[in-house]
Amino acid sequence: MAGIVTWQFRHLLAIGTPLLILIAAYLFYFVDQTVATSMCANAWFFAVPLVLGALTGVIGERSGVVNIGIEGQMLTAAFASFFTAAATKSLVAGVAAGILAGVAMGAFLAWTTVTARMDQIIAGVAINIVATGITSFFYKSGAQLPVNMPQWNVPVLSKIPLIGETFFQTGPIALFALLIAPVLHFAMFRTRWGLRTRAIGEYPSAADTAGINVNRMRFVNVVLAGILAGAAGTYLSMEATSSFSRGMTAGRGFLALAIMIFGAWRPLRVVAAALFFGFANALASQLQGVVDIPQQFVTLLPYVLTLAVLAIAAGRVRAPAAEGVPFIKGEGQ
Amino acid sequence: MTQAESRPEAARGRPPSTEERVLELQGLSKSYGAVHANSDITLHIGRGEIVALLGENGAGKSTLVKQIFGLTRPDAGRIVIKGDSTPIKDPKDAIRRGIGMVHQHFQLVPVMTVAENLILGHEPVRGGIRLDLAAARMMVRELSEKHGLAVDPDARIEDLPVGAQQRVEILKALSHRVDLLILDEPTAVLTPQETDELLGVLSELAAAGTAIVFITHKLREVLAVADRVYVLRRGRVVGTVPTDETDAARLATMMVGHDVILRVDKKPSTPGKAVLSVRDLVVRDNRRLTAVDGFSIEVRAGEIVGIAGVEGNGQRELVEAIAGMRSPLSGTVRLGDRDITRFNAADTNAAGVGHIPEDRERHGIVASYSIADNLVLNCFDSEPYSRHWIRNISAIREHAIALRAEFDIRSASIDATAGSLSGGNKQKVVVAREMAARPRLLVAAQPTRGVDIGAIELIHRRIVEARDAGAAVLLVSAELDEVLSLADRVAVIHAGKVVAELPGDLVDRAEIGRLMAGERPGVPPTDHRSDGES
Amino acid sequence: MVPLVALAAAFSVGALLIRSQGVNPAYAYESLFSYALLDGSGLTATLQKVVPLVLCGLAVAIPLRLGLFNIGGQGQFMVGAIGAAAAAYALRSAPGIVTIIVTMVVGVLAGSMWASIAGLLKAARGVHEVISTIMLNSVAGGLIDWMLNGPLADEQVPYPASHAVPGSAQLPPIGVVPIGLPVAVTLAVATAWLLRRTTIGFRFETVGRNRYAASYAGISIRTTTVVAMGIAGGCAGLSGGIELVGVEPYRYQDGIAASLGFDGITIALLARGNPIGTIPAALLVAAMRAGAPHLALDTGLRPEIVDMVLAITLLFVSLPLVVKLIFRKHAAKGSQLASSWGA
Amino acid sequence: MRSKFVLSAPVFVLALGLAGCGGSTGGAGSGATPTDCSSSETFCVGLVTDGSKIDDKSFNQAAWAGVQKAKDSLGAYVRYIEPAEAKDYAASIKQFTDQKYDVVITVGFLTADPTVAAAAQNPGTKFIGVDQLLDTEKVKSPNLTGLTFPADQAGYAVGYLAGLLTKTGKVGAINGLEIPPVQKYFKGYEAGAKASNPKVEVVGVYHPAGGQPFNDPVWGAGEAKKQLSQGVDVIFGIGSNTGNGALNEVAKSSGAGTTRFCIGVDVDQWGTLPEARPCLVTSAEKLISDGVAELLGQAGDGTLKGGNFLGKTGISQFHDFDDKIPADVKAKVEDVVKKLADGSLQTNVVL
Repeated sequence: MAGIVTWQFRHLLAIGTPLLILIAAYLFYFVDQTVATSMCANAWFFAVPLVLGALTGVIGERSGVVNIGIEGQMLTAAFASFFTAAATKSLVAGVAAGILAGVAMGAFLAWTTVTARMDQIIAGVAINIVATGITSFFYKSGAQLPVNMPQWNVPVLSKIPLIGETFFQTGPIALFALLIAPVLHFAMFRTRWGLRTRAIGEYPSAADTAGINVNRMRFVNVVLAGILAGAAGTYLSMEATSSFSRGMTAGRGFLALAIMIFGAWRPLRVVAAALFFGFANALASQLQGVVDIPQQFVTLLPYVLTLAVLAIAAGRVRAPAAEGVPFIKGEGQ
Repeated sequence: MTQAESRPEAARGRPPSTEERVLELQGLSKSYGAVHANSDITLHIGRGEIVALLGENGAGKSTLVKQIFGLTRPDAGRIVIKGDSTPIKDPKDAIRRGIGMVHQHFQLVPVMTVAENLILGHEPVRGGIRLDLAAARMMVRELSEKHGLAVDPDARIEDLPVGAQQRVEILKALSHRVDLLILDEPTAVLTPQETDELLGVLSELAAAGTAIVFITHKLREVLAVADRVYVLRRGRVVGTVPTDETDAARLATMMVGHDVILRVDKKPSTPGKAVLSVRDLVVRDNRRLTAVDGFSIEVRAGEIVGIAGVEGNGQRELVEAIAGMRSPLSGTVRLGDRDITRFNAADTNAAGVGHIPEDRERHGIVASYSIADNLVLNCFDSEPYSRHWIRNISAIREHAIALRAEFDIRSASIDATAGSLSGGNKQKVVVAREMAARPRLLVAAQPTRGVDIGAIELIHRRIVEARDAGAAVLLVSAELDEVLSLADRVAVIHAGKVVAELPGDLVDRAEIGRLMAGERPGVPPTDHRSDGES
Repeated sequence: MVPLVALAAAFSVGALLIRSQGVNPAYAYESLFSYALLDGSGLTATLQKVVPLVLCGLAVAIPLRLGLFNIGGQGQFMVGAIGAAAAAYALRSAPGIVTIIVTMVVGVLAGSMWASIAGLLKAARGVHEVISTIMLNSVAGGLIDWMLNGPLADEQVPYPASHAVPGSAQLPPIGVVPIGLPVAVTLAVATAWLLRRTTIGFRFETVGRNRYAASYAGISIRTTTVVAMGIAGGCAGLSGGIELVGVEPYRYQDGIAASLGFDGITIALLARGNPIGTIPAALLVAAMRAGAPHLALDTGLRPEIVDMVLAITLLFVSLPLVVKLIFRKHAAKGSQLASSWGA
Repeated sequence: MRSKFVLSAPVFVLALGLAGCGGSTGGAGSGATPTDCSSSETFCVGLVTDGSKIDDKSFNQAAWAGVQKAKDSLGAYVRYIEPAEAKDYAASIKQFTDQKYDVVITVGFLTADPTVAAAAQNPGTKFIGVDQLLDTEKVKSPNLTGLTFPADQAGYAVGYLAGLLTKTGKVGAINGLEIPPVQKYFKGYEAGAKASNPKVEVVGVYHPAGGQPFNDPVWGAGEAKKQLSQGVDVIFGIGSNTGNGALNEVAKSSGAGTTRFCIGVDVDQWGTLPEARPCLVTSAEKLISDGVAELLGQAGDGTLKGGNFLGKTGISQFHDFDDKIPADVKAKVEDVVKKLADGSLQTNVVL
């Protein structure tokens, strides 16, 4: 009985919360069309790299590998994509290079933590430091994208008031982020890959006894997650702006970590969390000079809320149980 | 399902069809470092046969079945499955070849549902992508009906009671075609009713032709369901016997062994006042089941009281409760006039209790510490080993030098790490530390497990000396010989209770065997183990 | 030995990079270190950097003994420095010596408190210290930013900064030796002593090496966790306080913490978690950072070459496999420096 | 121990080998053998950046350009240092003074205090502090010149242009940190826009800090996007990379250069930020390179005086927009610039 009640309640929440938010957004829209639209668009613009970064973390942690090197992965990708595009005069080559850079950093993390069983935290720290070093050492000013990334208006959908402009009048990477989140959510909870991924992150020896190659799967997942971090970095230097500057990730990789936790390691909730913080940011700049709240409080909101979530809801919101622990065959239980 | 259908007796007397060997082990050996977990093990099992592997903890049972399931590789020897001696690569290979395993530590993902756990590794999909959970649920229901093991396919594992988790674990093993089912201590966590249910299922499976390897140290279960028993001690098969030709007492004796009878020279004891008084102690184990159930005992100064019993009858929890490492549910523990029931480990020690822990590697020593530091682990915070938070290195060293000589700890120096020592010398370090402060009460749990003869003699001698010096000693050991040769008084524990107290020198081994098996004169064998909640 | 091999390897890779820029590596390294260690002002700059690096290295090394990974040195340093700035401003008319003492104490307490939050969250709620310290770093950044624009702002300065420490409480270097150097060195030695010779250190070590044996020995893992984080934060906080009274511009302003948090990790790992080892490790990092601008001036190399070499050093020092290739025997020891995440 | 040492020896050899196999010269456009600046024949100029890099497309780059401009006419030997953190400023300055450089230029208000201190200690060296307003009551070193710019005037001029260009009646600005140098530009901009178009609405937003207020182009772009969709059609990006992000966003938007315009800051961003060209009508310039070059020229012929020196500001060329901007607009703006320069027009900006 209790199970049924919980089930219904959970589904009510899952459907009801976005619905309420949507209603609120449209109420706002009818009050002030331009401000509502621009703020929502701004929120999503801000949220895209966070979604991609946080999803990188989700895949890694769901598989049992902690990734605190997302910041470095993004930075390297931003660097590689921008300068490749500038050098080859090809956007496609740039995007490919950015994604490849993310994947390469992912492969590095996978190799050090899964294969070499190095401490995952140290590996992440190393990635961040190396990324800062490489990108500033090889940085040369004066490079320029051949053309800007295209803005796509998705047919039909982009005509929807509010939502259309927010989500469907964007560049390819933002659209990719919009698309990949539900796809990943589905994959994580409704496919063979997802079931196995969750199993190796929660209880690797159970997966091992069921005949799943835990370490190979972790390796592949961390490498694949690099695609998302790569896309996030590429978004920063090629889509959100058309330039690279040193340290331009500006802590977004760490913010992504917070969002991953706040989103309870679930892709769709990650999107919601990223949008929430994006909207808080948009609201803060919109209210600048109108209401006198210190801007800084808005910036540190995600971190404080994440700490609060961890402290208060420690029992309910929890990380995959086996994350951070290398899997050694035959020692598991 | 009703109890009547699953009476273990119903299964007895099946003709074992041993002509077709499902599994054969030939000279299997496996070592971890210097420890020989399995030495030259040879055994076989036929279609429809239930074979029990009986042995104390650490006898090598789990290591053995891990090799059969492909979780580790043997160092030497062959595993032949249905005539095929190709080495087993990994669990996947084992599953493919018709082996199913129910693990001692459930191999279930706690946050996933029953159905999800059951399909892990061989998931049904629809349209090539989407997990077919409906099919999975169906499969669970079918399996569950077929084997009479009721589970809800949509329940999350972590929400289920242990018994239900066990059912899932069994169903998981049976979700493939299984010719050989291995169960590693499946009943350790079950209530008597659940145990009976399980034994019934096993009998039915065997009747349908499945070969079953069943690991346990509970004699009743062996007798109830198995056709044959292999008894393991210290990594070796010490005997195999059809269950028809044996009884609980004989099995108990085989298990605890009679290879070396160590004579300990000791004078008759002259007990003084009571030092330890345990009254109606109730302690739960890690799974929140009642392990110690109304235990009472008194140990007087100058006397060794031995606790004899088959492992898993509450000994560990009893010791931990007395030593302050586990909080009892009810009852009292008094040391002389002081109530130490709620003391933590440090306070208990300070009150004058020495504790030789059962798990030496885990609790007893810090492997990377020097011998000297290990020797003050229980008293580093008190004078003369420290003063005002500053450690007195010279006092610590003097202490170590003295104890090293006194307990004959064989090492290069007192600065050698404890991890570099042999098992016997490690144990000497632990014993030396716990006895150094001349405790009023010494609680010794398995004080000579995995230790060479020389060390055993020394440790026994020291324990007797401590007694003669007026200490009260509570000795818990799985080695019956150890208990019999050391104890002035023997208390037999079964299902968390004292079932009998006997004077140490007037013990008939067969009698003790029966008591350990849960029998009482005139009382038919029943399992009194209660589970507190059910 | 492993750190030395790692260093040699990192410097070799650095040499390749330098060559690729058309500069003679030997000349470049000579230029870097001769300025940082032999030139008067270079040496002062180096030694000034050594102080916070040693202390932030300790802030990582101490919890590492328990298997805790403190990557919050940055935030703890910042909180210590801002606390010191607030104290110095509050005591601006008090005698210099009083200001100095109170400032240091406040710095220590502030840093300690900030780290203890992570310690408490870990002990009481099982929140992993890596996550909580990352979050706390960002929270500290935001709060301080607000203070520098609000309650603690010096309106005379055209950028966000606290009031400068009153002149009587400023402690400029004596000769080439910054005032914090003896403090940092003493503290490193004291920490080594604390770990080796006191019961507190013994508790830390025991928890770190075998937590089961620790609880068997009656050591409270929770208390030990909070205490260790508190001490670590105190070190970082103290270094914030020293920075404020001992280093120009004697005030809190943006970028005062630079990359100290991460450098502290590099140093702790380079020192193999040994407190005394943080001194040479910090000296190396400090010399490279202090020498970088000179290197750039002298050779036209980008100063970021130094970050590259340090990053590679960290990588090599923490990568057992790479070390294994060189040194087969020793690999096993290197891999167990920090405990894993879950337990 | 011995075996370990032996094993590691090859690594050291490798390191030394790599180090040694290079040529003997320093290489890459750098005199590894330092010129002797103590001799009177060589005129040495050193520049210390403010923690940003020499290629920051802004202040430091412009100051360095000024040095380069003066280099040939003076026959000077010029070098720069990029200190990584605030506590390195003094040591960096000292490197130049130790080598007896004739002129040391420090860039940015962050380096003001160490410059004042160094000037007092090295009376024989000339110091030029770019963007450093000296408190002449306290600072009396005759060898220190503070070069500042009336940023409010430049802001006013571009604001005036913006007010004339806007069709929607809304102009915006994306600002870095809320500090006086930025505020001056913005308030000037506001005043200028109101002066040319009293009905105009001016919106501006400051970076909420938290790390890198001047190096967050993504934030700048996002805010620009928001302002554009709220009807703003001219955006002034004030604040280094953050502002650049905003200009970039305008340049990418539809209508860039026809209905939407952007305005650069500090230097002529037509050159430093080519990606903004589609919308970049002009830049509010602090004529930093001119100022630096002028002061260096004075230093070269020994006429450089201590104290504050007010440089010039202005608006950059219109480049490709020269023919797109109506002649009357250009005329009005030129007039305003002229009046600001001769002091007949006040911006009335107070912070």
